[in-house]
Amino acid sequence: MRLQFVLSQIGNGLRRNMAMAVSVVLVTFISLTFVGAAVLLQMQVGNMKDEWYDRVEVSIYLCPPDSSVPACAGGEATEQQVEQLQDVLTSDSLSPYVEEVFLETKEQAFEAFQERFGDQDWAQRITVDQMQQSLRVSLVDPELYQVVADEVAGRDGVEEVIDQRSILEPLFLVLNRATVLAAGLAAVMIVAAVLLITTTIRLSAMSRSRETSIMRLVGASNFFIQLPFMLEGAIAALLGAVLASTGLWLGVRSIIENWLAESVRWVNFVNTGDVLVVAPLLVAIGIVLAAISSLVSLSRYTKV
Amino acid sequence: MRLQFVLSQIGNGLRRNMAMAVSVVLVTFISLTFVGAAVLLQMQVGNMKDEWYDRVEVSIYLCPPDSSVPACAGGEATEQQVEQLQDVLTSDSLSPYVEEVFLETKEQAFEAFQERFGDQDWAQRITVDQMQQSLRVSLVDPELYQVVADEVAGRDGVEEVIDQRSILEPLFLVLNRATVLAAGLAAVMIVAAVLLITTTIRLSAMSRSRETSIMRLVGASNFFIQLPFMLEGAIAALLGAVLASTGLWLGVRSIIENWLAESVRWVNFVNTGDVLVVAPLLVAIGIVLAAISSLVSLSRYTKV
Amino acid sequence: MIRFKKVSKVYARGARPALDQVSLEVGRGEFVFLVGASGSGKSTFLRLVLREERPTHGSVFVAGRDLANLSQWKVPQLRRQIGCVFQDFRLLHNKNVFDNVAIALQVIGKPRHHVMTTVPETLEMVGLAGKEKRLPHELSGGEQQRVAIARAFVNRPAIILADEPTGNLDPTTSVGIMRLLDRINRTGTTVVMATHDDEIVDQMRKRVVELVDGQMVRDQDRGVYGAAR
Amino acid sequence: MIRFKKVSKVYARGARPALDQVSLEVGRGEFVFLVGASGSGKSTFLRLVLREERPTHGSVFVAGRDLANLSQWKVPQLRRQIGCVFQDFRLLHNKNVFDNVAIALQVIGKPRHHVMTTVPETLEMVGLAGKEKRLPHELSGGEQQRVAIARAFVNRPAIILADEPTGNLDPTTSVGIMRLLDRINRTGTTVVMATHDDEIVDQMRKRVVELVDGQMVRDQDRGVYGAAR
Ligand SMILES: Nc1ncnc2c1ncn2[C@@H]1O[C@H](COP(=O)(O)OP(=O)(O)OP(=O)(O)O)[C@@H](O)[C@H]1O
Ligand SMILES: Nc1ncnc2c1ncn2[C@@H]1O[C@H](COP(=O)(O)OP(=O)(O)OP(=O)(O)O)[C@@H](O)[C@H]1O
Ligand SMILES: [Mg+2]
Ligand SMILES: [Mg+2]
Repeated sequence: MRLQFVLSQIGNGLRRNMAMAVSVVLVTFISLTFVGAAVLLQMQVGNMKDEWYDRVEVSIYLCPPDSSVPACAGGEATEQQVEQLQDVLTSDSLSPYVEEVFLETKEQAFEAFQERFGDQDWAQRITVDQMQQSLRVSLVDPELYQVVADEVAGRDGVEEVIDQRSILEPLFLVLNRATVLAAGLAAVMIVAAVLLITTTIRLSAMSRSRETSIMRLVGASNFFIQLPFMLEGAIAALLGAVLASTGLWLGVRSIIENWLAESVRWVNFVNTGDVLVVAPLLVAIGIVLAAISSLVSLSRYTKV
Repeated sequence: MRLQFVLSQIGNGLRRNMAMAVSVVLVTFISLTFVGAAVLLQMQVGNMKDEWYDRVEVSIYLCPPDSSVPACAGGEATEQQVEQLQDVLTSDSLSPYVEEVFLETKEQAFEAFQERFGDQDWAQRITVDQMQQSLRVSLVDPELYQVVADEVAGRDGVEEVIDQRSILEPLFLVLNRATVLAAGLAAVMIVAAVLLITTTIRLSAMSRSRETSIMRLVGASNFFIQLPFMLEGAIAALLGAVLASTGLWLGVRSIIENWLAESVRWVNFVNTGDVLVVAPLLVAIGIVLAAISSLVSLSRYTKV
Repeated sequence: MIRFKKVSKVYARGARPALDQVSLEVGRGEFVFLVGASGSGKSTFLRLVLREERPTHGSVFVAGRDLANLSQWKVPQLRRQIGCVFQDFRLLHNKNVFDNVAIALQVIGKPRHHVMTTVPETLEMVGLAGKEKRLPHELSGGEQQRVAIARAFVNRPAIILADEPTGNLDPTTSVGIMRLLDRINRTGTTVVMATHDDEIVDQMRKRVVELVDGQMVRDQDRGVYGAAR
Repeated sequence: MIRFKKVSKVYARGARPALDQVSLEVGRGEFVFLVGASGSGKSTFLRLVLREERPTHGSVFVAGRDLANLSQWKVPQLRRQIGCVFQDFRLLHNKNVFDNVAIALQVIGKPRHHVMTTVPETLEMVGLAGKEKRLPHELSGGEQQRVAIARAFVNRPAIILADEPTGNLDPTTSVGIMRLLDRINRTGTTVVMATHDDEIVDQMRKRVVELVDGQMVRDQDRGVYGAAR
């Protein structure tokens, strides 16, 4: 009898404030979509760091024959100089930092070059000799790049030391800015959502104030009076969260899986599986929002 | 007396439904921001088309000495072949389509190459001889590329005919997809905004139904009763539009003018001036939204 | 002033009519009691005069105008000629006495100086001089009803409709309100008052119209409440 | 059943008290009329019993419990022992007669079969058998008040509070309602009724408590309305 009564109350409330309930759903939907997008962007950043920071190396470019850099005044790096450098990198003082050292020959460099630019017309006229030898050093801790660079830079036969990480920084910068933007939009929308749920509950309470006052008069408990309002808010927020999860899933599927991941193969993109990880979080946030809003508005509008 | 009365009514209404008014402002803010972003993205696309479609040319690459393309089996394009091609392009049959023909020599190609890749290490070892001659044809109507291509392709000394526009297509694709995304979010948010303004007005009308019924009783005209509600909605929508314009202005300033435009110099980006053009549009949309919502809700909730 | 020609009003489909073929004429300056049991259609009668409802059959004329031909946007004009008083006073709780009365002039766009002179005059007349700054809950029920009457009368309407104006008041206070309405009636204003209060009706000896289940069963000059019982 | 010990109630700071040092005891099964002019504090008295308001001074005991010590979440329990009837009926417009009465049992979690037997029984008692499916607006005022009384009485409370229950009703209908309340009183239920209706008070000859400006000026067994005038 009681459950049925509460359910009919909720149905009444939602029907009576239809426009309001729909707008709560939509606003929760959008705000949680941004929350989800921010989380997915950070997952993407994490993915890429995991993958690339492990693979990225310090490249020690060795002097080519005709370099204009002063350190290479002595002409092309000799085999002896290369061996000396390898010794330094594997010496006791550096070996704790260095994981692996690997010499990229001109031929290997040419292959990598052709792989990247091979479809361009002019690349076909580049010769192996125009390429450059380099030592590729992978580090135990990529953050400690400077130790290795200080030790190696300026030695004979070294033209330039480059930390590949620095090439990736602008990309991470863009991704991080996008995260901030999404999080900012999410914050604004969440404020709007909380205000909205608060107002929905309040509106619902106002439009049913007669019922409520009569129920109070005949001795209904506070909890019993407030439950339908709270559930109304929670249902709307939940629907919003489900929509947001669906939206993100579809977005990731169409934009990333079916498009970006097809054309840009060298990045490990987030996928719909990650969305399924984020979805419960969104649902939880939605419910927490509804609960907070309920507490705020109900204590004010339906007191005994 | 009347104006003052209406103003005090509006003040009362906004104060009483503070949470609601704030959420209308926020939701209108976000929805109009997306509208603005969509418009700016399309302006950007327009900008780039205007600028680039005028400049882009059909490039007729002439055979280099060592080409693997069958059409170039005869070795490097001779001067005579080049002259013949120029004659074809300026002949009566093609001249209506062709605006200008210009021969890019190897030296000029090298210069352009160095300008683009000069800061890369390997580019310094590319020689002038590795570059390629080409005829650059600018068209009267860039859409009629095929006419020229059909006439020229396969002639002696022609290695390949390339329409530069096709290089830009992926970029426009990305921008257009971003526009669709922004417009989609804008649409959802506008629906939410309309529902919200409707409900705000309705809530306002409900919470003042005593006043309203008394005013009706003493003979206040419909317009006089409804005006404060309409103005409330309009003020909230207006504030949202102003916030959206400010947000876009700050966004364009910090993201585009201070960052993208600094690092990517070859694109003619939209700027804060364009935001000022979009702003009145946003304000107009906000006011139209409010007006529609008012009509819908007031006819239902404050009838005589 | 008010003329009903065979007026019927049915609210919901199938329900019995709230008013049934009522024909009645109230002249300028008359004082009419509308009596009858609960649900007999007294409030419906008054709502028809105010054009808050439209008759299902028949026609209603107020101040010479056929309300059936009155377009929606002219209804406010009609209401400015009619003052209303209710059992529950219908005052604005957050406005003081002066503002509660002044609102009737403000919403019809009267200039400030007109408001400033007319409102105190009317408050004086209903016996509330000096209480302009009080809020409604700082007044007794009788005083609140006087504010409501002042609001109804402040722009000198041709007609005053009162729906059980003494329903919430004790007998002593009720007599005071009736004296006030009588005094307003003597200024030439038509007064139609719906009431249950037999003592008052018997005491005033005005024209009495009795409704039973929506039908007019009695129209008696200088009548009493219970004559038809 | 109800005991007031020097109870005062001041609503707004500085205003005169709505109740002023009222001491009163109402025994089990008594019938008490609370009379007094508008604003004399009758409704305030009833609100204190219901604990809708708390006294500024003094203490209120209801059914043996000191309301000052009653924690907020036990208030519903208190209210289940008190039935309320008001001038404006306070029915739910969109629910039929049966549901309007049943709600009083549903919200306190009574099982379905209990509701199904008790509600018709009570409706029978108040004389509404056969009208279970009607909506409130399909009933006369007197019948609506009977529904309200049925709702107040359906879970057999120890006390019934009635705030001007006949204020909206014509004299004939009022008498019917008074008979019903008297019958309920005879089942052993304490009834406290605030009213202006002198005829009814004079006719019933029950205990009469009169308030003037919040002070109790009379407590008379088998009293009449106007004795103190
Ligand atoms: N808005 C409405 N919708 C449907 N029925 C209505 C409405 N208003 C009144 N009625 C019905 O019309 C009939 C007459 O109602 P009315 O309010 O005119 O009576 P009354 O004489 O004013 O009664 P009371 O003395 O209780 O005020 C009643 O049966 C009532 O139920
Ligand atoms: N919620 C409130 N806030 C402030 N003052 C109030 C409130 N309720 C009542 N009062 C004041 O308390 C006094 C007593 O009011 P109460 O409603 O108890 O009188 P009453 O005897 O029931 O009158 P009536 O016959 O008009 O119902 C009045 O002066 C009233 O203005
Ligand atoms: Mg009535
Ligand atoms: Mg009272």
